[in-house]
Amino acid sequence: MTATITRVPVRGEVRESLRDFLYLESLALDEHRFSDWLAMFADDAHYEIPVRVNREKLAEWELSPNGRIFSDTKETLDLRVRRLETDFAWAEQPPSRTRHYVTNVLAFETDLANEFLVRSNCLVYRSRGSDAEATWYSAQRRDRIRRDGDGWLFVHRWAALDQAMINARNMSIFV
Amino acid sequence: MTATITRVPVRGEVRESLRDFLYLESLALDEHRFSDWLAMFADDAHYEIPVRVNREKLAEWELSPNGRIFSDTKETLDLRVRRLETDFAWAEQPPSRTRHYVTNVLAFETDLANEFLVRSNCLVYRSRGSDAEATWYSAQRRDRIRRDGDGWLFVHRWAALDQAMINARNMSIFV
Amino acid sequence: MTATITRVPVRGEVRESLRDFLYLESLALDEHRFSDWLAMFADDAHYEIPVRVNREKLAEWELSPNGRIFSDTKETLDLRVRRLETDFAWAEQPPSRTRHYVTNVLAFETDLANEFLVRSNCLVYRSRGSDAEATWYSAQRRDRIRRDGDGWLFVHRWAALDQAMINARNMSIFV
Amino acid sequence: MTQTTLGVDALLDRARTSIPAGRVPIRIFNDQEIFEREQRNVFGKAWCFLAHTSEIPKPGDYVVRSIANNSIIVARDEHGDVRANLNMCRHRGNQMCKSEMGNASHFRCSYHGWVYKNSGELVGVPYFQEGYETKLNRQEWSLINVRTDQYGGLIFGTLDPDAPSLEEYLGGFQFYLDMYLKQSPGGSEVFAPPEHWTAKVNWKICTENFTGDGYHTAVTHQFAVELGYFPSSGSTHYQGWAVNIPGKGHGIGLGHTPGLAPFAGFPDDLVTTIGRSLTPEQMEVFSKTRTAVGSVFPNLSFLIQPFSVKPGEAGVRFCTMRLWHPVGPDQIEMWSWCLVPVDATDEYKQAAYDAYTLAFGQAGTFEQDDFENWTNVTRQAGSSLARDADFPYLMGLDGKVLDDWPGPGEAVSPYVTDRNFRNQWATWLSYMLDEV
Amino acid sequence: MTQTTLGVDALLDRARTSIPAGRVPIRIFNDQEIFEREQRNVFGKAWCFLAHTSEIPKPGDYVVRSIANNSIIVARDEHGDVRANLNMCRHRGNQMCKSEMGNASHFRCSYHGWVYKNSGELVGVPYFQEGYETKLNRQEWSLINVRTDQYGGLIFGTLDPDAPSLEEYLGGFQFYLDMYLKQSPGGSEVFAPPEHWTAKVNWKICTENFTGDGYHTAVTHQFAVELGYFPSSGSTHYQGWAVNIPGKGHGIGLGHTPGLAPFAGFPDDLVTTIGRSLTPEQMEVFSKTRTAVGSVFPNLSFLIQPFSVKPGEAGVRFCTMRLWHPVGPDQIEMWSWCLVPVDATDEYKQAAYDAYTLAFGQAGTFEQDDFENWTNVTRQAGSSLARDADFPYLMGLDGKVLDDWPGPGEAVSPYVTDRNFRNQWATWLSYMLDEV
Amino acid sequence: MTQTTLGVDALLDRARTSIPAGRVPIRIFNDQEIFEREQRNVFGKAWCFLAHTSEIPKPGDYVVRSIANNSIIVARDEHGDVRANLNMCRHRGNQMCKSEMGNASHFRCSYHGWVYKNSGELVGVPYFQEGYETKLNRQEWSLINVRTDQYGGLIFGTLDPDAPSLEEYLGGFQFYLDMYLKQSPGGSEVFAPPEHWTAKVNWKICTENFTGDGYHTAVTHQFAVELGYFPSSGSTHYQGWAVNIPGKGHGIGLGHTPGLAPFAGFPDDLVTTIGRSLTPEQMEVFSKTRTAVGSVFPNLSFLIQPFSVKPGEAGVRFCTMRLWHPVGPDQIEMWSWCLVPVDATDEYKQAAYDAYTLAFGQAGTFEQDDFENWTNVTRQAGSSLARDADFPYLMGLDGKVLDDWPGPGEAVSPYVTDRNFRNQWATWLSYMLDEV
Ligand code: FES
Ligand code: FES
Ligand code: FES
Ligand SMILES: [Fe+3]
Ligand SMILES: [Fe+3]
Ligand SMILES: [Fe+3]
Repeated sequence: MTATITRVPVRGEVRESLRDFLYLESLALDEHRFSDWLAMFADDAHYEIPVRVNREKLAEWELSPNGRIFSDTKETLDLRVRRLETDFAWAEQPPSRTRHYVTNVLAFETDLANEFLVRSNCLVYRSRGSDAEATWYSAQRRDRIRRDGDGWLFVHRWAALDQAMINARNMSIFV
Repeated sequence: MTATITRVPVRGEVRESLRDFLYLESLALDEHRFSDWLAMFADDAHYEIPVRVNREKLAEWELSPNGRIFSDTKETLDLRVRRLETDFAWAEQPPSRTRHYVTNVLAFETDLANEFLVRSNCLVYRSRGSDAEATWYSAQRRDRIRRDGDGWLFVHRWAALDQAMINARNMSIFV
Repeated sequence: MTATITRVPVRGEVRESLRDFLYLESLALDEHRFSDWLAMFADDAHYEIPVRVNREKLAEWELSPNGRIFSDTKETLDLRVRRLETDFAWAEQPPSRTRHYVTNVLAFETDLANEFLVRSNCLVYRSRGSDAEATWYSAQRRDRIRRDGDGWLFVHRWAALDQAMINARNMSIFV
Repeated sequence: MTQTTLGVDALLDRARTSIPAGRVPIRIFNDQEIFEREQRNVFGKAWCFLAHTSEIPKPGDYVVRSIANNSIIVARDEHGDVRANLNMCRHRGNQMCKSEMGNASHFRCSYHGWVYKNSGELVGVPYFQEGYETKLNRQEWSLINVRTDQYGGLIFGTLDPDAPSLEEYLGGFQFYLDMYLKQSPGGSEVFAPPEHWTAKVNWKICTENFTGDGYHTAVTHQFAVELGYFPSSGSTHYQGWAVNIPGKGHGIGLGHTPGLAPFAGFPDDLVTTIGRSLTPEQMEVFSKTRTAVGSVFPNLSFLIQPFSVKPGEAGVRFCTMRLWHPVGPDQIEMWSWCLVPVDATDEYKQAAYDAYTLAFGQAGTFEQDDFENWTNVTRQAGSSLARDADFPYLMGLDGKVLDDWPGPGEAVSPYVTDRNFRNQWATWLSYMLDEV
Repeated sequence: MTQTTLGVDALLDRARTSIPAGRVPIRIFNDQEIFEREQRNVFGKAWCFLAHTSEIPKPGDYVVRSIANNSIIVARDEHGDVRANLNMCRHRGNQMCKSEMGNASHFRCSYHGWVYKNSGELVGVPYFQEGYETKLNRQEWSLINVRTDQYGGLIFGTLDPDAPSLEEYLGGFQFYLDMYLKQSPGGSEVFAPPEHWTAKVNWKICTENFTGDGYHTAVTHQFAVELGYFPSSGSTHYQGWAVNIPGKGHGIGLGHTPGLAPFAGFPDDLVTTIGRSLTPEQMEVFSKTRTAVGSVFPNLSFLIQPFSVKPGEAGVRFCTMRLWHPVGPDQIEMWSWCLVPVDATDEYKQAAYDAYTLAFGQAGTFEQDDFENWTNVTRQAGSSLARDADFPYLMGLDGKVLDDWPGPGEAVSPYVTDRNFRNQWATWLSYMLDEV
Repeated sequence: MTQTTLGVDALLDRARTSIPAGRVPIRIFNDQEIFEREQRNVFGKAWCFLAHTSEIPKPGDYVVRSIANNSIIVARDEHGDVRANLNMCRHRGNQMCKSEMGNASHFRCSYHGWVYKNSGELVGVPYFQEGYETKLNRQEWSLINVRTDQYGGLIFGTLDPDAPSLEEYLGGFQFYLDMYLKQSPGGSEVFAPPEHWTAKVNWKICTENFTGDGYHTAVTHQFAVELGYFPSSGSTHYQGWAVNIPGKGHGIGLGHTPGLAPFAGFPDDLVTTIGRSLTPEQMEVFSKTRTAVGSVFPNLSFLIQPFSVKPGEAGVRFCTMRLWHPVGPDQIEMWSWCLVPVDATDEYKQAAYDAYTLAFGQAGTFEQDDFENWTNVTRQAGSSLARDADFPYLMGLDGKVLDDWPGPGEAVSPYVTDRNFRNQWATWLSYMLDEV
């Protein structure tokens, strides 16, 4: 990871288009258009959020090598989306009001000409029901995004939450 | 609204200029230059924030069709700005320290060649006096922005707050 | 400061490159690569955060003319970085998980052809240990950035926190 | 000033004599013990506002409201009757309604699936045979009912089954409520769903202010004086009447501007027809009232007044209804509605609502300053140095009740007086001391 | 419903008779006083779960866990023994370990530099000569020790030095725990570090649910019924057994699906070898169990069941262990582990973990709905209108204990019953009344 | 360790004998009841720091500060006198000053417009005629006054009208305070407005640390040892003196580095003139002091010491003054000032301030680590397992008071000792027991 600072980010049109892809993804999520969102993933896509463990500075890892909050294929993402589309996904009744604040978007070339590594920060605001207090998720994301005709597809969404103790009753939303 | 994902966002110079217009607007607000801010609105502009009601998933609406927190014309915005410029706008004494974090800016063409629909997420941080706790407003915005010579003017600012129970003693600031 | 609104921001490639410089800076900080971060500062650089005092609307100043939370030269920044690299910087043991959300980046020309004034909003999310509650720092930044070959160097980082009563046990991180 | 602090009992006991003498303990405006006793003694016994009938016009319509810390479903059942029930499943306590409003004939619990009619009756229990061997007495496990009653479209509830009737409780204040509730022969209606927000404010400060605090207007809302948005001036502003219902706590301030047209701000057709549903005595009082700002004890308030964006013009007459719902000694959830005349045109209703949002409502230019002051009052009232001290409620201590006042209750003039508040806090005290 | 509210003592006293009769006070699920007494009487005396031995396999390994509001270092010392100590420096109280896990032979305090062995012994004091004139008795100032004991890889601790042995405490529930702890002849192990998160939930609601609440499954997790992800249907779902250890509070629900293969979801080689470390009686019970959901009093729970992403397929058998750690009357810190069979292939372990994350864990599709309901239950249980009322625990009140049940404790059929819960809250009550 | 916990009274009673014997109850460092009693008994009676005179040099200048939970306006009135008043309008409790500092001859309330002089006197009441019929006794309703006194530029206030004089209260500690307050013949002054921030820390931990905790320096600030920023080494660091005023709670640690130049870090002209305003006894003590870290009971602390960015160089001598203002059992609002010699050059003052910000202040490299430890201490001190246990304050228990010490109070050597702290907590105890 530490190599990225020496790599020159991709700029211009490609980056703008990749960034818009992230913005359009956020819109789909924040407008609860989960099927539209799912369609932005390649069939071989992987969606993962590692478990974070509170470790001291020199520990080998803080993001668990094998622990996952999410470890989804397109098949299991599809299960989640179909679940949300039933009338019985109580965790989202009433639906969360989410807002994905996507910033610091940097794109890098990869070893594949048609795939880019896109890094971003994503702050999610989530409000439920009549609660006066909102829930926040702060995450760094490293996505692998593949060119698909005029558009793009997620091949890999990797997001790491910035907390070891997640301050939310559940993760019924997507980061 | 759900149609927007299939529409191709406006890119390049026009979008960059529109985004800067939003950034300069934020600067005016955060620096308490309310007259400068007002000058960014067209004479026929409308500024509105609907009332949000906590509803279940399949409800017809969650943003009230007729309830409004703000429903301002340029005339009433002018009243608000003149009020803030008196020495008696106690709600802003001492003035709020606001910071508008504007992200996810997407521009779309409209039926008018010189007007664009600009969508953005806006997270407002607000600190008052010596309070250790800040107030947050999370909002989605859909603005209609009109070309005006080299610059731009707001024709319509539409912002929806992401809470049904607003966690703030008042709305003496602008989103 | 109030003059900036009438100045036309720098756009296109230069601004994109300046913005990426800020993003790469954030990455260095959030990945705890403090030496990399230090290398982004010119030898004559100054890093400062003024003390904010809760004042009424018409007060001459709210940011103290002489009070500083940080007032660092490259030499003292270097001391801070070397400190963080010891095993005894308890304030960062375990290390803060920071995320710098950089938005509203506007660049302006200065009287020097190779230096730009770059304004940005920076929201810092900071999570420690197993705390369920995160700490937030909201700041406006006005940086002076100098061209350095293909890259850039900070000549002046000026950041003002938006609180008079800082809600955090310490400032062992950088904004 | 010593640091020994009176216990709550002693403090309240001292207040028996001090309140009528014009001294109210500062501490009651921000104190945890006071809050807890209020929740039990005041909000556990008084008639508390729940909803306006125009919010649930059709069978199945419901809204979810609160009394004390109880979430309450207020529904119109299949017979058209209004029913109020605790929003808690009797089986294991799940929340039944998760939204603020909707329409449903039945509520089904998302935990184990018990089903209730919107009237609260338990009608469906899964595995009634296999699990309960049909032995559960379903009648016994209906939703916990809350007693309700109505006046003029206002639905009130009380947690006290032994409370006196709403009519007795209002004790004549209905006369004045009609100013808000009968804005047209067809009555008044809610224009839009209420806004709500939280504020670090003690509810009593708000209620008091809306029980006729004409004293604050020209200072708190000085911007409006400055910019010319007031239909009264500093020199006439204190004019008018303050009326309260002794022993009941309700009170109203009636601001009067000499020379202002009756019902200024209402459209002509309303002005000519409004009397149809009012008594001559009401007409006499209402027609000389510019601003009417009053409260039903404990925490429901109203304001009606003309407002114009163009200084000097009559503008429109808008009306707000608000509930200062306490959730802590220094915190409320604020509910704010706009009431409009049923018989007015859509354009007029919209104009009245627009005036309301500009002046009151969370972004209202008047509301903002009130909440700023109240937040500050609440914080300071918790000061340990002020815990044994009083605020002066001395205005109008020797004021004479008007003999010839056409309405119920006791009226005095001028409008600017502490009289309504002394009655309000004396009433509050009788609740706190369990002497109602 | 009057507003007089029972004191906690009276409430608990009333519960002595009401709980066995099937009525549990609502208030115990959200009340500050109840919480405080629980912290002292329940969590100060019971055996509380700390860690699984597979989390600290090597000397020096440690994890940091909690009992009540105490942070506790659970370490494997240089002799390979497990030691638990309060994570507080004895000198001025600094936190010793600042991470959740690691490996260290010694802990050095970052305030004044005292050094302890990982077993808790104080071995280093700066300026021992210059400051203490060598007079400090180092033995006296070791870390505060916490008594531990183990069963089947589970490390428990108790704050009560006089507590009965863990074996007596479990009282036969070991028989059922083996379903989770002996998933293979080599036992079970933790697959990855636990997730943890906070939720506004009362811990008792969670424990109860995981002590065999088969009643909620088809409703709370109705999405799975809808999408075909359940290996049982509504019509068979109540089938199975509920078993508890009287007077100990432990209980388990054993869901049974007629015709389902024994140990469905386990790979064939596990199914053929699993009996090696189990008794014939265990095999009899385990082989007919589809789902086993049980709890060790007070707050450790387990679930094992088959799950497949493809409706109709056998899928994998996953197992979760969870700790509902109370931090307030309406708040827990949730810890969730996945236990896998030691002897299974890496592929199988990964598949079991993936099924776990999809179903349970913070983003689990089942977990999500449980926590939503529990959050809502907790909030509503605090309603003042419900403070003197009870929830019905009437299911299976006349149920007959099975004579021929091969395991310890009392077993009834069907699975859907309140019997386990009545035992659970009666046990809880005996702790609260200091009568254990 | 049983779970029975001593009541606060019993705990404090036990401490009468345990504190002098070197054992301080852990629980006093994080306990709600202790906090509440402190607010009343300690902060309600002691002399508490408000401001430095150089912060309000001109008539009309004011700052807003706190004692306990009272916001206090400290103003210089038109006669040049310092006046302190509760920042609460006497009419309905609004906050008068909404900023931390400013200049005003009068304060006007934003609620109903009452006007006070900056000395607190009520001078303007709207509608005095129309509303109050001129009957309000304005003298009676001035702002609530707070008694103040000064020493060396420090303005203190007390909420207790019967408190002894400040001179008696300080009891000789003035001798040592001069090290901070008389950095030049013209005295010392505040360089810039104070930083303030909140931290989850118990105030007593901070005060104790700044009453001469030389024991922590080389460990907590080990980075500085590592990087060479210390003008002392581990082997000499314990050298120096600890002095306290028995029964008053004030104490100071004087670190001594053999061979270091007197007043190292001060510019030469200051070193040569500083004696002019000091006594020979003070010169004797001050000139051999490298670091002086001391506290005025209860919560005002100071530190002066040389610091250089370049290891080995003398650098500058900077001085910080700090107030650990408690707002909860585990929370403070921190105020931190930098004091500089009035007679120094602007360059020197700036250099001293820069050293201060680099070392102390919220981003200070030393400050950071202190607060980290203190936050952790505070959290752990709330552990239920530690509630009946003590911390050892055994260092220097048999230490002999120096006969030939030139200053007031009792002095011992070495610097590293718990003696100052035992006196501090014994004094605290006498306040808590109302025996001052
Ligand atoms: S909680 Fe409603 S059915 Fe069980
Ligand atoms: S607190 Fe641990 S050594 Fe002092
Ligand atoms: S509160 Fe200050 S004048 Fe009324
Ligand atoms: Fe007002
Ligand atoms: Fe479940
Ligand atoms: Fe220190």
